[in-house]
Amino acid sequence: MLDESFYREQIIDLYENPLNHGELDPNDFSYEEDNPLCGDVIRIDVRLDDEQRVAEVAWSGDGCAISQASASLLTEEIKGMTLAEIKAFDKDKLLELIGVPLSMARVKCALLSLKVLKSGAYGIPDKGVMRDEG
Amino acid sequence: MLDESFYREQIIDLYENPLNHGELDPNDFSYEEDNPLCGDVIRIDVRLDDEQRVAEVAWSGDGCAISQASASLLTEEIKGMTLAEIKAFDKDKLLELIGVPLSMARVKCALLSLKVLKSGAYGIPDKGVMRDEG
Amino acid sequence: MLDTAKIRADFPILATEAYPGVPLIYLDNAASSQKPTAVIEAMDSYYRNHHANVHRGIHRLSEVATNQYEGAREKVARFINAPDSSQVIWLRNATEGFNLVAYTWGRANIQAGDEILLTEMEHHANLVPWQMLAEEKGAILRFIPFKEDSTLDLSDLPNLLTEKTKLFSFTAMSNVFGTVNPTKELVKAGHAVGAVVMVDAAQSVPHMPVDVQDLDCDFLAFSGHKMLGPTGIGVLYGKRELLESMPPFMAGGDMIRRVGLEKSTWNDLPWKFEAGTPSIVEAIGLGAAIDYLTELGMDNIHAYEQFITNYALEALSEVPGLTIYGPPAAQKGGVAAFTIKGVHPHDIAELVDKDGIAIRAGHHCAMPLHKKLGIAATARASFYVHTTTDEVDKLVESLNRVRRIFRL
Amino acid sequence: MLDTAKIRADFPILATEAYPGVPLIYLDNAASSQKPTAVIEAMDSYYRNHHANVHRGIHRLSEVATNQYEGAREKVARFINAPDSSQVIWLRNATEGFNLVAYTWGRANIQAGDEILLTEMEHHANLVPWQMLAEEKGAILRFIPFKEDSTLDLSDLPNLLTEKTKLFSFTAMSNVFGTVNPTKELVKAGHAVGAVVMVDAAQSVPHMPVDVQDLDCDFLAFSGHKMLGPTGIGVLYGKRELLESMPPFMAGGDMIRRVGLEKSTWNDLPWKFEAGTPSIVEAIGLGAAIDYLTELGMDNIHAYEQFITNYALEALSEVPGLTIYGPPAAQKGGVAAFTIKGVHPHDIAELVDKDGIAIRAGHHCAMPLHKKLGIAATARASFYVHTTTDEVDKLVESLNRVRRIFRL
Ligand SMILES: Cc1ncc(COP(=O)(O)O)c(C=O)c1O
Ligand SMILES: Cc1ncc(COP(=O)(O)O)c(C=O)c1O
Repeated sequence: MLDESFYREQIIDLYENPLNHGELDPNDFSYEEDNPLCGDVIRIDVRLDDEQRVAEVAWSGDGCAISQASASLLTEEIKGMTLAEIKAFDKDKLLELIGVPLSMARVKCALLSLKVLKSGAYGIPDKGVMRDEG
Repeated sequence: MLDESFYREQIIDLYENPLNHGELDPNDFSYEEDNPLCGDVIRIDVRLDDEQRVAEVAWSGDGCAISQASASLLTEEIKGMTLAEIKAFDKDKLLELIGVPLSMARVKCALLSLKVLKSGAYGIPDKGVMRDEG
Repeated sequence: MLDTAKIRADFPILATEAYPGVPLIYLDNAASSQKPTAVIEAMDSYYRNHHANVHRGIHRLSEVATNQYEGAREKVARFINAPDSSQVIWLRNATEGFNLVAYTWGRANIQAGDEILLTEMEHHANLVPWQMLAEEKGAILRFIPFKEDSTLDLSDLPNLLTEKTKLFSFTAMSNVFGTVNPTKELVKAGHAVGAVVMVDAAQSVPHMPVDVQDLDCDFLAFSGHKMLGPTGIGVLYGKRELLESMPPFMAGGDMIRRVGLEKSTWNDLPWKFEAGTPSIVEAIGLGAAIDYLTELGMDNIHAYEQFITNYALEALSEVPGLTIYGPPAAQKGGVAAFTIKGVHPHDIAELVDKDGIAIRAGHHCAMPLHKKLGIAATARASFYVHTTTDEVDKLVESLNRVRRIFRL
Repeated sequence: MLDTAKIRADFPILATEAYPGVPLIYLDNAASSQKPTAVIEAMDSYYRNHHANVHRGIHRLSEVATNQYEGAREKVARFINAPDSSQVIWLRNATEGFNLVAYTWGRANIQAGDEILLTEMEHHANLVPWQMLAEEKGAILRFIPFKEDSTLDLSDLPNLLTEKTKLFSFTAMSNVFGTVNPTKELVKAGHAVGAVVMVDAAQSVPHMPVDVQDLDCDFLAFSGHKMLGPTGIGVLYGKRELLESMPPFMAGGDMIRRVGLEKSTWNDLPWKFEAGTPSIVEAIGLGAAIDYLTELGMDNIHAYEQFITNYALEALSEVPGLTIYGPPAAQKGGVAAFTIKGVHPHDIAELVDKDGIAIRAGHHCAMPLHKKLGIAATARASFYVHTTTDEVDKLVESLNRVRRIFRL
């Protein structure tokens, strides 16, 4: 009774061929976090343009198909967004993009990339200071 | 359905008119202990004769009818006994003297006097030393 | 008013006999309460249909178990009006709550010469952990005395509760006197001198509405087994900033974020304080108990217990030689501690037990209170939602027989 | 050999469906085991007929409850061959055992520069409490590494285990590899240098005969919920002289002898370490689980698990791209941790769950072990007395479908 359509083709496609995969150095902010449940790790690097909109974004890390597909979909979606828009990014929007029903434990996988992104976005001042010093 | 014969007349008699009640000072050994379950306290003081047999014994303390009756019955029983006999005194013997069926919690009450007596008997050297010093 | 006949039908044990032909009359609720069918069945059904370890599992059973378990935490949070369920830490029992705070907040914050203020009517659970902490740190314990009428003597409070007081911990309701302390005012007084204030709610949460935000207490602890829930579960509520600032208590699975061989980092609240496989079914059982209590209504429960306590105090006062300890019913929860001149409390408890009546005798884990009263023990009848006036009458009748046996 | 058909009928949950039309196949026993009817009913019946608080009561219910509760302690003592039931301390779970020893024996005996020896395959429960202790005291943690074949590398033991080693704590069986360590020899080696030796028996006591006197270990801890018993209960065994010399852990009711306002004295073993109302029904449930296990026979259980593990290792090895972690079946308990190239363990667990199969994916509370393997997670199937070859076949079938979904 395995529902083979459960992992929509898209998830597997993105797992095989992720979007925006890699690292950006230098960047305007970068953040990494893991899901302690399973050890999945996502890092997201962002470069902003003069208007403080996302110009370039890349993600890297290890994880399950859901967290990886989520990172691809999220990073694709936020291109051109302002920091304010990122901070307001709704988690339901991301779950909708993923489009498959998820159990509670997997919702955490799915939202890891968004958590990382927002932490990075809120962390900009600190990061900025640190880069200035270094 | 209160079994009024439960507390045999003897128990109540001894509660009203305890045997060997009091304190002996000086004594050859004295020991006091409580039952932390309920705060019952028994102290037993013993004087030995030249053959190291119980010449005089007295008990004091606070407690329930069972622990008090037990102290009366025990102190009555050990008169003339040697230390070795006291150390070997069987708890079933005391329960038999008490003669009423006891629940587990009450067995502790019933045996408190015996525990105190034996602790005193085993403790003689220490006590002796302390008396010598003081 | 509560429909006790209906309520009694919910408690299987109340239909049992203490001895053949002698129905059980359970008046030992302050020590531990009985469980309604709804609580027993919630746990039974969990084991039969849903058990798995929580949090770490992806499979459906683990998900269901986690949902039920975390759902119970949310029920607790709503029940005591905690701002957030992450401020509800599962314990084994109320006792663990005082120890947790002593080991974590206490060891990090209490220094030599600091004062910890308690009262003379505390249960050992809210006394001995602070003695151990005070001994380790060289801190000083102080005590609010109680008066002749069994209420706290607050006349000297300004001298007892001062800027030296780093922690003030007291019971919302005495398990011996039944005294309901002015919790909210005492919390306020503690905060006025900058103390952290902890409330022992082991006897209040089961019997009356408790709102931690209204009380404004910093910590509050209680047990599941005294409020129709299972053994093996208790609750510590804490203010978020405090809980976040505290080091963890026990370490192991679930309370960590990352573990290296040499160093680890901690998980978020509440899990930071919950190491290893928790009391899963017990949390679920407590959730069911809270549903049951909520259905009855904590206000109704409190009102009913006022009624039955009042009734009991009057009935007991007719027994010759009987002394009741505690304030009048209006300031008192549903416990009646007493002595009878000429009969030791142990003998009282044993003899009324032969009539099927379960009451407790001893120091009720409040030795210092009894010491101050100059007695080693009291007998204690304690009531709950299923206690009837008929049961109280039977107790009085039995006590009169006890007196006769003792030739009084 | 065990009669699995008969045994399966004893576990209500094994007759349930994970999803409509999809029977449950429970292969997550190492995380937490299911409960036979006898255990569920023992607890149910206790609540319906016998509940009361223990120890402090004179009335009949309290006496019955105390007898059942202390009787369960005696069952545990016999089960692990402890010299005396007073050496059996009730805990919430195995995790609490390591914390108890770290807080009491550890804080009293470990000093700056002392060494604590562990292994690289420890569960966080037997790692993080020692990290906290080491940090507090300035002690040093050392680790016995594991080899390619997932067994301990003892070649360097004389350098790791020395007179500096004050405590040596290790698992009798790894919950990831399944490696059964040479416990008795390791205890001996520890004692040879004067170390106190603690054994993590969370995975051994449920699955094989364990005799603490034969092992000669100083401390040993395990959990009830992994051995067909309820959640909320665990056991610490300790040698008498050690337990007696240790300060108490938590303080409160029942663990005291006398309490004054300023100072208290401690109760005898085992109660010195058991503060507050204990997990009464949970102890009774664990007693019933021990009866059940004893009836099957621990030797039979171990033999059957050897058989089913062997079968599973062979069947799994046929899945292309699948790697099993751990030693061969002869040195291994009933767990099979694995990865499949190209599929994250999370995805494996989620997809086999759709076939009704409960396995676990993650670090299984052994992050350092996984880190050394260079992986974040494994999938893990774990077996017990009710696991059948048919269930293993279904797992293999399901894993092959997972591969197809991932286009492998
Ligand atoms: C080897 C080992 N040690 C300790 C534990 C901790 O057990 P618990 O979570 O029941 O405290 C476990 C189980 O998770 C384990 O497998
Ligand atoms: C006022 C009070 N505080 C604390 C406790 C301790 O509760 P527990 O034994 O469930 O930890 C009790 C109950 O015995 C109590 O009545």
